Amino acid sequence: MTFITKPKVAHPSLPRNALGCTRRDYEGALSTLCAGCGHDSITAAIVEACWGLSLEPQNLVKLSGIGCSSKTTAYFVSGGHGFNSVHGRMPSIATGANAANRRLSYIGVSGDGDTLSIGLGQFCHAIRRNLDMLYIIENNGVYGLTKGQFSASADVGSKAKKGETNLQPPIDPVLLALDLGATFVARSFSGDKRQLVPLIEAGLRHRGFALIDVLSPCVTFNDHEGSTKSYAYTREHYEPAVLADFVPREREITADYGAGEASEVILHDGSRIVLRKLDADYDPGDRRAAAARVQERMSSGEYLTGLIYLDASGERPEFHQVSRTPEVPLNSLPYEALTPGAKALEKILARYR
Amino acid sequence: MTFITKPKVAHPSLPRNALGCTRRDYEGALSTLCAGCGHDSITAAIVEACWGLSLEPQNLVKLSGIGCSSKTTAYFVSGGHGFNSVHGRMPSIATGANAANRRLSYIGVSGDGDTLSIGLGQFCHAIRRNLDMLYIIENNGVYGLTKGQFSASADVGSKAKKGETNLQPPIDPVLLALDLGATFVARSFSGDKRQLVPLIEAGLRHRGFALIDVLSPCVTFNDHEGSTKSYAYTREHYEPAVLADFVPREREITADYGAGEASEVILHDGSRIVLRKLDADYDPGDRRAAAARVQERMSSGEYLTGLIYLDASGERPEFHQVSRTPEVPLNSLPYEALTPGAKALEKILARYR
Amino acid sequence: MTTRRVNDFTIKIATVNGTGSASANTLLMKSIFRSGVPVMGKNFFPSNIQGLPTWYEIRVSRDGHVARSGRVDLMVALNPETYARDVKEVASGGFLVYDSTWPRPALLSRPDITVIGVPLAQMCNERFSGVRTRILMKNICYAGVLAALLSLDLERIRGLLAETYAKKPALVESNMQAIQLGYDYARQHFECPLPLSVEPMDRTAGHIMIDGNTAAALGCVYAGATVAAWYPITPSTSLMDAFKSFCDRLRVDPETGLRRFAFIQAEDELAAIGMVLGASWNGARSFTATSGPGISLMNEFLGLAYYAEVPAVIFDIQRVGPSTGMPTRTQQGDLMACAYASHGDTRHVCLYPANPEECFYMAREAFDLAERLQTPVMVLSDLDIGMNDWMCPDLEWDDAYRPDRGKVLGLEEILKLEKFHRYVDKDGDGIPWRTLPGVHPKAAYFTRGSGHTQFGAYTEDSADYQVVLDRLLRKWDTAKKRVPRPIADGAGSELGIVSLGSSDSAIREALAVLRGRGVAIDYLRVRAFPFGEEVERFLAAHRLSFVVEQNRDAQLRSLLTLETAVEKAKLRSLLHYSGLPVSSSFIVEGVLAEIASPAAQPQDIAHA
Amino acid sequence: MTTRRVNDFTIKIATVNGTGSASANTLLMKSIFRSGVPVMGKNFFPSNIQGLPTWYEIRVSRDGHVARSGRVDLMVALNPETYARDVKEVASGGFLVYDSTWPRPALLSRPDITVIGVPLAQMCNERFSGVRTRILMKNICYAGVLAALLSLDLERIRGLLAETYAKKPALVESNMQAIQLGYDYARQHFECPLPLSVEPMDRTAGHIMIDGNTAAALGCVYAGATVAAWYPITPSTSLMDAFKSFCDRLRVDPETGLRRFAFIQAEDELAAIGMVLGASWNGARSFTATSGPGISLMNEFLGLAYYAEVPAVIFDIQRVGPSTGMPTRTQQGDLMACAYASHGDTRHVCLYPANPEECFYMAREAFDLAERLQTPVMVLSDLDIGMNDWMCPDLEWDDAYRPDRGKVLGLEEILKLEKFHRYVDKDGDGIPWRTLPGVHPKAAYFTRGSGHTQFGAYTEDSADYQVVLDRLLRKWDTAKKRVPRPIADGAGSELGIVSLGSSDSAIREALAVLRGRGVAIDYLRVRAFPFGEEVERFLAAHRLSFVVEQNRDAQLRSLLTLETAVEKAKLRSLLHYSGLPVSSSFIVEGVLAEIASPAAQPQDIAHA
Ligand SMILES: Cc1ncc(C[n+]2csc(CCOP(=O)(O)OP(=O)(O)O)c2C)c(N)n1
Ligand SMILES: Cc1ncc(C[n+]2csc(CCOP(=O)(O)OP(=O)(O)O)c2C)c(N)n1
Ligand code: SF4
Ligand code: SF4
Ligand SMILES: [Mg+2]
Ligand SMILES: [Mg+2]
Repeated sequence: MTFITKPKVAHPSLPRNALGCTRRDYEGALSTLCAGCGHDSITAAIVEACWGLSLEPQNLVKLSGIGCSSKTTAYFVSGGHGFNSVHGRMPSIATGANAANRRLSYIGVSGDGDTLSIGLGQFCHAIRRNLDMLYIIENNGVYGLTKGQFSASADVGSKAKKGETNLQPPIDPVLLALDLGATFVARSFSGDKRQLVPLIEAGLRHRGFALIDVLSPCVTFNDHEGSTKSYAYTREHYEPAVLADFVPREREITADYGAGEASEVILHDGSRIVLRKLDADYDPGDRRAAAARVQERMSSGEYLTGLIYLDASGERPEFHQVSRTPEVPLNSLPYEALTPGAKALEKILARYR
Repeated sequence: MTFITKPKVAHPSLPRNALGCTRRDYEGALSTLCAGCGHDSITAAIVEACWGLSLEPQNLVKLSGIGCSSKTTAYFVSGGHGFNSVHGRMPSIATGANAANRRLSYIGVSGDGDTLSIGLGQFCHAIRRNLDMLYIIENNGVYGLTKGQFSASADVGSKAKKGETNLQPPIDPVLLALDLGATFVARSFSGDKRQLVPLIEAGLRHRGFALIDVLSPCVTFNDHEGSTKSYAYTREHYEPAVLADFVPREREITADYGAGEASEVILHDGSRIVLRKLDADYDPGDRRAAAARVQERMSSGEYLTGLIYLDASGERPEFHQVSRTPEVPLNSLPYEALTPGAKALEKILARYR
Repeated sequence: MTTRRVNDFTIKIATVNGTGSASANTLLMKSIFRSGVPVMGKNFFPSNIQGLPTWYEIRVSRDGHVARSGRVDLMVALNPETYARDVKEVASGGFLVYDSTWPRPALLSRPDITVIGVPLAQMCNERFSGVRTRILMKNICYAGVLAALLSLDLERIRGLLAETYAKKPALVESNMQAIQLGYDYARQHFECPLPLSVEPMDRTAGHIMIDGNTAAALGCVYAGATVAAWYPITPSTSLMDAFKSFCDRLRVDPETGLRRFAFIQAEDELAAIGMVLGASWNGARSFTATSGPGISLMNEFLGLAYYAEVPAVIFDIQRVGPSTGMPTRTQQGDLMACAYASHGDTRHVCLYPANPEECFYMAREAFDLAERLQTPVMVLSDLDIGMNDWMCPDLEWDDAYRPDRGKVLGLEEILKLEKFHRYVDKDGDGIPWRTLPGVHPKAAYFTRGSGHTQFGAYTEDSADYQVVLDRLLRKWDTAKKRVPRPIADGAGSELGIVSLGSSDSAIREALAVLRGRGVAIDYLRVRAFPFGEEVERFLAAHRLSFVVEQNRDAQLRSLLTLETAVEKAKLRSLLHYSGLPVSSSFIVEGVLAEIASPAAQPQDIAHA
Repeated sequence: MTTRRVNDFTIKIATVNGTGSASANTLLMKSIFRSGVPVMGKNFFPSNIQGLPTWYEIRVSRDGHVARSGRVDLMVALNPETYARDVKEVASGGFLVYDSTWPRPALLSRPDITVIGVPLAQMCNERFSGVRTRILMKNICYAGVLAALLSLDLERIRGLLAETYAKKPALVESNMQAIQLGYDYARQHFECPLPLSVEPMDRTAGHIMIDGNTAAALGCVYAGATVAAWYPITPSTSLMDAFKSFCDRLRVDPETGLRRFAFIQAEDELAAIGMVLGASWNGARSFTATSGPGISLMNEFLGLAYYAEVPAVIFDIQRVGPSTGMPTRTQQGDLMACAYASHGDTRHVCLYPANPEECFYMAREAFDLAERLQTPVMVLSDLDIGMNDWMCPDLEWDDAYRPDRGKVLGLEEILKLEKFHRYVDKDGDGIPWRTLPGVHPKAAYFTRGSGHTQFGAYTEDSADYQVVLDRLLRKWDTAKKRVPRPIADGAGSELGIVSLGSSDSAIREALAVLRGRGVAIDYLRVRAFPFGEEVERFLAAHRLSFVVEQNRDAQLRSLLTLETAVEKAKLRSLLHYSGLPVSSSFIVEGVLAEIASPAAQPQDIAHA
């Protein structure tokens, strides 16, 4: 909601990225969410990541469904086109948009209601297609915009503001994504910008479907005691497994990592993800082990976070590889490359005589 | 499709169940599927199971979506009501029907297209609700009724009749069900009646959501070489893990099992499932281990079959337990039990003055 | 100088949502109601949770007019963001109250109104501590100011607070402190009461203040509905919330804690309507509530229900479309979408309640009709009816009522049958007999949305198919006689107004005004689709009928054009689709403009 | 005795599906076509894969009438299950061919027809081995019988086979053997040819035989569509299959194997339309094809596209509704569902092709219009057009054609702008300018289905909201001038026929018959919604117009009633909704009955 447009006067001392842009250039309209809403922190992290990647604003396409979370696409990168579609159906819009122009970066922002209830089917099928996009779930365990009903990610035993207790097991998007063959699966927390920003950067650069499930407390309807998606609970039961530092191709790795502490994965565009495993046993390249670990932690009420799984091998073809479409975006092919022409029609008709 | 109704003249020598009914009494209209279609074998197994359980035909409610598979509800137990709904949305019909009358048995028959494409969301949510029903997927890897397009269960590399090769990973309903907390998860093959019939019996008696994914070759569009859902492939790459014998409460266990060979699970109604593990290591009571094993076999192209997972503990409440509805079906409560009456209205109105 | 307007004026309060002003507004409205003066409250709130502009309009009307008047006599402007427009809206001679803690020179731009500054924030900051408390108190404090200015009874206000916070008596005290603060300040600094004021009457006895969603929910409880399935969407959510909370109070066995209802939050609207069909098909009274986007998503299932003849009750609490539109604004924009929902030849019974009272009775009616006619029945309410508090006569209930379950064969009847055929028209009224699962194998039938014969068998045969399709039209004719009849007012004029739903209150006020000015005009309020005899007669009897409705595309006029014999030229549209409830003045002006114009001849304008 | 009917009769072939008769039927039909005689073939197949009754009708018409005639002159009855009805259907004096391997006394019940027994099974069992081969051969053998009876050229048939089995010459031989078998038997046992027979003409030059789905797909290829997303549903599937196979042939880079199109099998229709919107929004020409149930599921997204002004092309290949209905039968039952799809005030541009030729041209037109008008355009074909082979003039293409991408600002124009506003009506035609993602940050805008101002910002303000909603009506008026114009035939009669789509061929034949009988009657074929000037004029100029359409609820008549100035009383419905294509005789009889009746006065019957 943009009753007010933010003034964009950049202070000369603000740091600038490779394009000469300040963070301000990646902001959007003023947020109309509740003060303290986790979603606003994620917006800030997206701004930071886009700035950090020196993304050309017009090359970012922002897609969303309906919900408090879905509104946030208006609050960052106002220089990129946004498509705030209908409830739960953003993945199909993303699929079509991506099919038309594979050269842009696609970021989808959704809520747990938008993704796991009404949108569950489309979400799963976008993963199955390995659609090249970053999909962020701003997961608060409730329907914020419609005032606090449980969503399908609400944990068993979690209490609604009105006192009702949820008895149905949650659908976990991370497990689902692992099962369905997603090639980049991460979880984070809106309050942990240090973890979140590099994940967003890496997700944007990953070729294929990148999921980041971000726990994002709803201060109005689900931040009370007894809620497993509250700030307090999340902070405490939050177990980082694999930290990721993202280094764009254009940049050197600058941080010092102790021996054996970090491993490096090179993405298709030459960028690197430096993985730091907090638990030597954990292998973010093993899909089944990752799923097992997620489940194990979950059963003791913990959220495993970080870059949980990554397949940077490129073995699983993304949507355009499956479709065998050319590098030139379909929307830029000249008509001449598309029409068979009048002569060819003659030949075609011969079959129908 | 019932152009022709089958004559039902029972030969006096036909075996009769506890109700005095012959198998004929559990049949339905004549099938109009292709000769040799796997679905017809499943129909036969359902007839056998219902007869074996001495189910009162009118107590079976048959639900389906749209597809060759979904048509089959017309081909068994003509004494039970059937609801052939719309494509992919049978689970919601089942949920409402079950909510209205918990005393009947609900069997849903669906296809891989019906369940895993258009119906994926409803399927997952029915599992999440632990709806008390038996849900059979007649899984052939294609859309039979619309003439052979790949479904979402087609394996990577499987070839369509027209030659196209599928490059997208399949969605496996068994894994999905395990992830989503289903309490009864089985896989079988339409050609293996001995395995299938007791699974259907057990599934009908299980309280909560029972899934049986039945590999069911489509002879017309997906039974050629190179198809992982063909008769030939299925027969060969079919690994029974846990065989189940079903013993209704009313009956004694008669078979002799060698020591340590079989274990017994008692269902809520006193019936028993005798599990025979073909692999001593396998534990059908461990959800995570089951999922791991399914994945492991799948990665070498095998289908693990049998009763893959069972939670008969009743710890996970089924839909009516969550809803805390009475034993008396809602549709049978007398109006007097529902209306607060004129006097109560007076009191209610007081709050609005 | 302003003339005195006792019990006849409109207050508008501009604040920010999520800051507690809602309770102050209700308090004001209810205290007026309790002093026996007819009143209405309308809430214009944003589609977010916190921090955006929100308005509340209270109309005090000794004559019982509960529509928007179209004018504002007293503005309470507490939201700096909307000052500019709020000031503009005050009627000449009116009043404006603002928080004078900060200077607001812009508010002084209207010499023709009286501006009243009260340092709300300052007073509350001095008296209370804590950021949140101060904000909340500031937003209750103005209730005290208004109490003084309008001469509302403080004791009555305290009584209301005591009821609201029965379990938290401390809150009563703190709130009263804030109210007293405002009250005292106003009395010290201004001449109280203003020329606008409230004087006790006794015109609200036998009435309640209730919103339509609550009333509809109550109707569902009394109709014996047991299965409620839905997906949250504004402005229908409160209907389901109310149903659940009534059932929690009235339908739970105190000993076992068991609930004589199932309340299912579905995964989306497709699932919600599917659940309703499943439950209804299986013999439970079942319903859902939704708004426009949900209706769109239910299209496929609605067609199935029509063709397979499954009862269902659907409340559509209309909001502004198209698409997501303005979720917190009102419209009557789904008339066509509901009447003809789904592909192929389909048509659906619709009921059009005009106020909460009718929501209550029509909820019951909807269930009876749905089972009687074996078809979906849609109740088209709207945000204005559903979420605003309306003054209504007490709801009444006759304990002799028993649900009309329609033509359902019981076991005994089934046993007597030779064979059961689901879709045969035994009685000539187009309504076949049905059976329920679990009763007897002989009664089993197969429900399908694919082509079927009257015996329930699958068919692809033209003649068999048409037998069923034609019978459905006979059923439709039966429906015409069974649905709620329209309500007519006036007799014998050559001009008429035809309308439906929430436009009613504005029209009734407009009629009074027009007749007062010598315009003889009749009024027919349509209450259901299909239309019956009386609608035909009214249209035939009037030279020109104004069709008043709240949408852009003249949807009621379209339905009348299609489904009655009326000549199109006899229908003139008055369309209001701003998202705010239509006001009486809009109608008065619209009618006067038309009849005054030289071209007072009927002409065909689809979009006035 | 039968009169000789050279090149003017109808054959109907009753078989069982999945047994190979489809190739025999096509062979027969094509060999007639190749002998220069106008012909039509209509397939009535069941909604299953194998083993159910299926019929094929071949109409041979020297006058070029390609509708169903409504009579059967020669029945080939090969399906015992349907013998009874098949025999009944033969016109008096007609012929019936059956397989005399088994005695069929029932077939002899009609002394007024000639029954011709050929021991097809016996002959094939003797000649061929293998169960499957025998069945297949039996089902080609009757083509030989008919070739003899009707005097078709065997060499032409062999030529056709050679083309079909270019890669499997062995099949040509075996098929020819079977054909020869039938041919020889018939010539030996019966007097050949029958009084019904085919004599070469030259009335098919410059024509092709093609189905509408193939033609539409070709139109999409030529229009430059690059993103096709769909979910399989009969009878739309073959459109997508054809698009894919044309693209596989014509749009794949021979060197790299890269495909200049994306073909996406979506998970359902909601996703399919979502993909189309995403792609169109992003600047690709994109489309989907579906049938009734899919349209119902697309309702929500269609409303979004209307309101957010996103181009899209949707083919609705109509089948029989409501609900799942009869998936393999034809109807024009989605006219209303498409015109007003979605909740709220929405309306959509629809095109109504009458035959495959128009499917081709209208596909192109649809893309141009969708981008020009920035709105969804629905092309309403039907099963009859889409899946049957129609004789059409050769399709033509002008290489000068360039897609009309509508008002899309390019980089240079954007650079010149001070600011970009998405929804401002710069040109007064109601169509705003749009931009594409990835071009320039200044051109970025936010697309939403929620309330928005003309500048693209979110709004809940009445005035801002109405500015956009009102402009959409101006755009609608522009659309009226841009859509394909209707086609009128005849001049000056006081009676008219108004129709659309696939009813055209039957009407044109009916016109000839009626005029032949002295009934002066004009004809207007509507080709698009909204209607323009010419439709208004036609309706105004005729005392009475028969509205011919293939649905129960008079949906075209409804649209005409609502969207033109015509008086309802001037429209009389002729409704055909059996699921079979309307025949010319139905129309002739309908019109004659009406004008002969004493009450030839117009009256309002919604459902004739
Ligand atoms: C078809 C449809 N159904 C329902 C709604 C109402 N609705 C809006 S947002 C929402 C849920 C949002 O929950 P979530 O996605 O978790 O977002 P959050 O607000 O919690 O960030 C619902 C049900 C809608 N807009 N459209
Ligand atoms: C809304 C809708 N979309 C599409 C269809 C067409 N359709 C009928 S069956 C089917 C797929 C069936 O596949 P599956 O469920 O695997 O069943 P099978 O025929 O293979 O047993 C489709 C797409 C339909 N009936 N309804
Ligand atoms: S309601 Fe919850 S999710 Fe929505 S803006 Fe407020 S805090 Fe955030
Ligand atoms: S098409 Fe395939 S699934 Fe359908 S009936 Fe035939 S064999 Fe079975
Ligand atoms: Mg949420
Ligand atoms: Mg299948």
